[in-house]
Amino acid sequence: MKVFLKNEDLKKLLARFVQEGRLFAPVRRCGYSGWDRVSSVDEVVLSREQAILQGEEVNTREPAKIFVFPRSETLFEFEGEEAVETGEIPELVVFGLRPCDGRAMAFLERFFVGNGPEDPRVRQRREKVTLIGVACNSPADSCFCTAVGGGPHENKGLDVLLREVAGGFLGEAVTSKGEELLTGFPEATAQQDAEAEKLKANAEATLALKIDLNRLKAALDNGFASPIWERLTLECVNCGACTFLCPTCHCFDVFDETVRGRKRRSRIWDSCQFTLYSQHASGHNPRLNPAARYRNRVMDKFKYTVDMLGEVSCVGCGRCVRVCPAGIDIRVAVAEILKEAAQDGR
Amino acid sequence: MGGNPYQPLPVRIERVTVENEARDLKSFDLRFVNQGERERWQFLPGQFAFLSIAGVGEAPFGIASAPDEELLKFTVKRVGAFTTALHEMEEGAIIGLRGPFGSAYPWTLMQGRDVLIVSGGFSFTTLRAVIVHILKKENRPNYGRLVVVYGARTPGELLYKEELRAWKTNPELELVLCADRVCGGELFGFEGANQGEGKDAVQEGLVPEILKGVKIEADKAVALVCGPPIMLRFTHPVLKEMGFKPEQVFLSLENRMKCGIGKCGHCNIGPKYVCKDGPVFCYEELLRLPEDY
Amino acid sequence: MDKVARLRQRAKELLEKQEVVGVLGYRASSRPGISQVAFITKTEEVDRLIFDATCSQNLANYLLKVKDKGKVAVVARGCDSRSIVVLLQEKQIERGQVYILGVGCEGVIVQGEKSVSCRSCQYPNPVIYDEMLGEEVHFEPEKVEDEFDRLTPDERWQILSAEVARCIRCYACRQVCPNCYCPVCFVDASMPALVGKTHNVSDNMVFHIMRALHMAGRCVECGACHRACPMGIDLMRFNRQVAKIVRERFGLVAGAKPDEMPALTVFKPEDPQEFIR
Amino acid sequence: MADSSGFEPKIVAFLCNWCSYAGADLAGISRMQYPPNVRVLRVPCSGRVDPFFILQALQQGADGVLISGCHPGDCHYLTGNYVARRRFAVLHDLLQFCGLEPGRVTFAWVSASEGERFAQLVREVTDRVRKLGPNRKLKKE
Repeated sequence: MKVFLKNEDLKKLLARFVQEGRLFAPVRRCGYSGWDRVSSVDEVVLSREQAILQGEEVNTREPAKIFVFPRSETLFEFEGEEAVETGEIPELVVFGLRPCDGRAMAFLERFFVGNGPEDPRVRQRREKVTLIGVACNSPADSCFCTAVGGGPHENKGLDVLLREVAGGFLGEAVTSKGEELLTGFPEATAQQDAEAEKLKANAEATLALKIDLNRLKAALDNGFASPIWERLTLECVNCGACTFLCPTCHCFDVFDETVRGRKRRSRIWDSCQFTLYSQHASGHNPRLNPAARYRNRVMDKFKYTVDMLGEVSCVGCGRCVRVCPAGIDIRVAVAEILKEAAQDGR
Repeated sequence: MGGNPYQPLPVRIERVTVENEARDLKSFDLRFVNQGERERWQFLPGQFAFLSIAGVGEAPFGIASAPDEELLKFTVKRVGAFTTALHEMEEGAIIGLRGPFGSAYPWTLMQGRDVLIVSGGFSFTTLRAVIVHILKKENRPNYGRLVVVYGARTPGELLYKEELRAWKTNPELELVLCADRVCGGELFGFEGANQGEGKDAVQEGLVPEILKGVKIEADKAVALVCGPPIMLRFTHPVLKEMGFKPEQVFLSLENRMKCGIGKCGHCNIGPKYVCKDGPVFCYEELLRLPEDY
Repeated sequence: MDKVARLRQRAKELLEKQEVVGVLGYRASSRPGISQVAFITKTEEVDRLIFDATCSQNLANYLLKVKDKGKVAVVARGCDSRSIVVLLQEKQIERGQVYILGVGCEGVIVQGEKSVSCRSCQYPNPVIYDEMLGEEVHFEPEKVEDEFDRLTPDERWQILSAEVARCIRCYACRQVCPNCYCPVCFVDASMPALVGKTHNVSDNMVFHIMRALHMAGRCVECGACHRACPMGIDLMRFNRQVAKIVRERFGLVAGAKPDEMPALTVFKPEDPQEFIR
Repeated sequence: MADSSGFEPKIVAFLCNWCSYAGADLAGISRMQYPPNVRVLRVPCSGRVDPFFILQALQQGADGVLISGCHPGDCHYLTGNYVARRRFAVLHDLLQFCGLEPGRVTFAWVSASEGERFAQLVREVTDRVRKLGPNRKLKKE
């Protein structure tokens, strides 16, 4: 089902959600864009391509995962010893996330809900959010979604994918929720469809990096004890920026606190880069050495989730490359791992 | 265990017993506040659960009681913020419990075989559950010899001393106790403690050393091992000498855990989560995992 | 011979004569306008060393990571050298462990803009060094007058709360700071848990105020934390204010003079106390 | 003399054991009247007061904080209050810069013999905080 929405049609559609106070979209804030509740539809930047020309980053700094796995959420408030679930999960509409974030949402849903015991909060949040993605026509130099099996116009994990063409957007419904949203709009013409395909081809052309994921998995399978990790991680300061802003990082800590007599248990983001992340109660810490922690992150993205779920959990959004204070680029790390594995004949 | 896996159920502390001389190990016997919860809460020895106190914290502990004992027993060492708060709790207090989580010891594989238990320090909790479960009248015939080698730093640090004394005179199992230092200290009723002759003695020596003195046919046996990393490192070669192949040795691992259902990521060893794929691992499987624990 | 060539040549000589086990400096990264820290131990790699306006990390922070490998050479600008002085004063490193290659600095440029601390920098040249690469740099520091101070208390609190509300507690600001070398930070302490770790404006504000207080008399205003923050929070507003307070009240500047100990570790009987009843 | 809204501020006071706590004790023994809004915490020395205690008090619901120690020169530990004075100076100026109302956090030197002065100090601090109204700025939700 492919439809065409003129800019005003899209604006009217979004305005309906704004009235209901349900729309979240990228809003420009001090040098980058972040997610925020939209109070008036004029705040929404419809044409991201124009914004990018004016120096806006291709993607929001904070990933769209915050809508299914927020930075921190209260799990329970305690009345006496009774743990009461709190926080009514609102119905939200998210406009403007990119295909890489869409693919990450699919991964998170599969990890939290479709893999062993189910996490009820993530399931509810995903059910109650409608994801309207916008395809990338001009990816950034730090993006590499095609290298890890994604693409600038991919619609996996989204409810609706919009592809910016002349005068409006080509709308593609992915789920039933998406179809509901796009009913009543005119069918897209073959000419508009061709234009979108051309834009997609151009975008893919700029994403030149190729990663042989199978060879990388093989290299990592027996690259655990390789000296490369020490060399790769001298610059790493073990902060949590790359993991917190990674759309597929799912680690969390459970934190109990008493605030003026009110007891609550919350879930907050945690990072395998922090020292205390794997510290046992006995004081033993298997990953005290910073290189072991960076190894754990690269292994998790390109090996452990392949062993667990059969798919790489890096979507190539490039955020970790853009935000690393030490300038570490995971693509360079991957290339060196492959090169070293080739030399050792592994 | 349906509903919200993070939701703790209220349990009441029926009995608190101080287990060691240093008084930093206490056992808590818990009863469900709500009727019918105990019946729904089925588990096997080797599994663990999360104890929690509202507004203070939550932590995972091995279940020390056998599946059909009325009260759930947990032995807790006072180490951090949560365990200190728990140690200050009196009998009658209400805390939170959620679980059971993780895999149990390989009960099917153990059918009809001799069971060798090797334990050091306060990790004896889930192995106590195993012993009590095997010693039950209906279960005992399903297993061959039950040989237990259990050691601690001093006799005062041994857990469940009354039960140990009872087991010393119980013909159904062979209990070998040891301590790094025995002479000169309080013997806690294990009188006969001379240099290892008396059956009720506490021999002086480290667990791996004492284990060498045990005679057992490895190919008919299964070994359950649980203790601090240093003890494990010296126990594996001894087991190998005794003829145990890695597939016959099972370990219960300790890791930092926050969820218990394989989501929060803290307890990973390579691609495996200790809380979901463990905590009991076959040694052969551990050898295939990265040395990351 | 310009600075970079001199740096590479001296690095080669130091390594060849085994005076140092490695040279801590900067190298280009995989992306334009961004530099990475380099620890060069082989003479054939010295040509990767660079020095320009993209070098944004404070190398004193990395000294703590490599100091036990033996004597180390380190490239030091004004602020880096002052951080090294603070680390020396706080006994984190010994003077003999470090061979300081001093270099004058015209300021760090990030996305085409020189950060505020560099524009008003009073110490572009290193305060201590074993050797100076190229001549000293002299420029008139900008008088950065900021209308923030003239706002009302409520407005200031509003602005700072909005900034700090964006903090995702990734602790990049702490991890890139040479002064933050505590094994367990007060934020991670659990006995008792001092600061809440949830997304709470009050907790975030307490974290940033406390971190700024721990910087009193120690922060050299290098701006590394400001540049490291992925959420673009204006951290220098806290640190510059604390440095200003220490300057005005006690006449001390962090790491400016090796023999002047950090402000809060010393006192004078006649310290100002007009604010005390 | 509560104001119209009947708001009674909660004030946390960190009193050094050797001087200010003794001064407060003297005020009590001498039956001096002063508002009951103050919750006193005894600390070994004003130097023991970590800025964190003050912030956490405000977070957990205090409307005002009073920190009082020995006069410079009288410190039982000789330099406790000197070191504290510099720390308090930086904290006081930084909180004011951040926008906390002046008068929320009060520093004082009260010796063991100044019972009357302590009572007067508490009266002033209570009035001032009452006029400022409930603390919203650092209060943790």
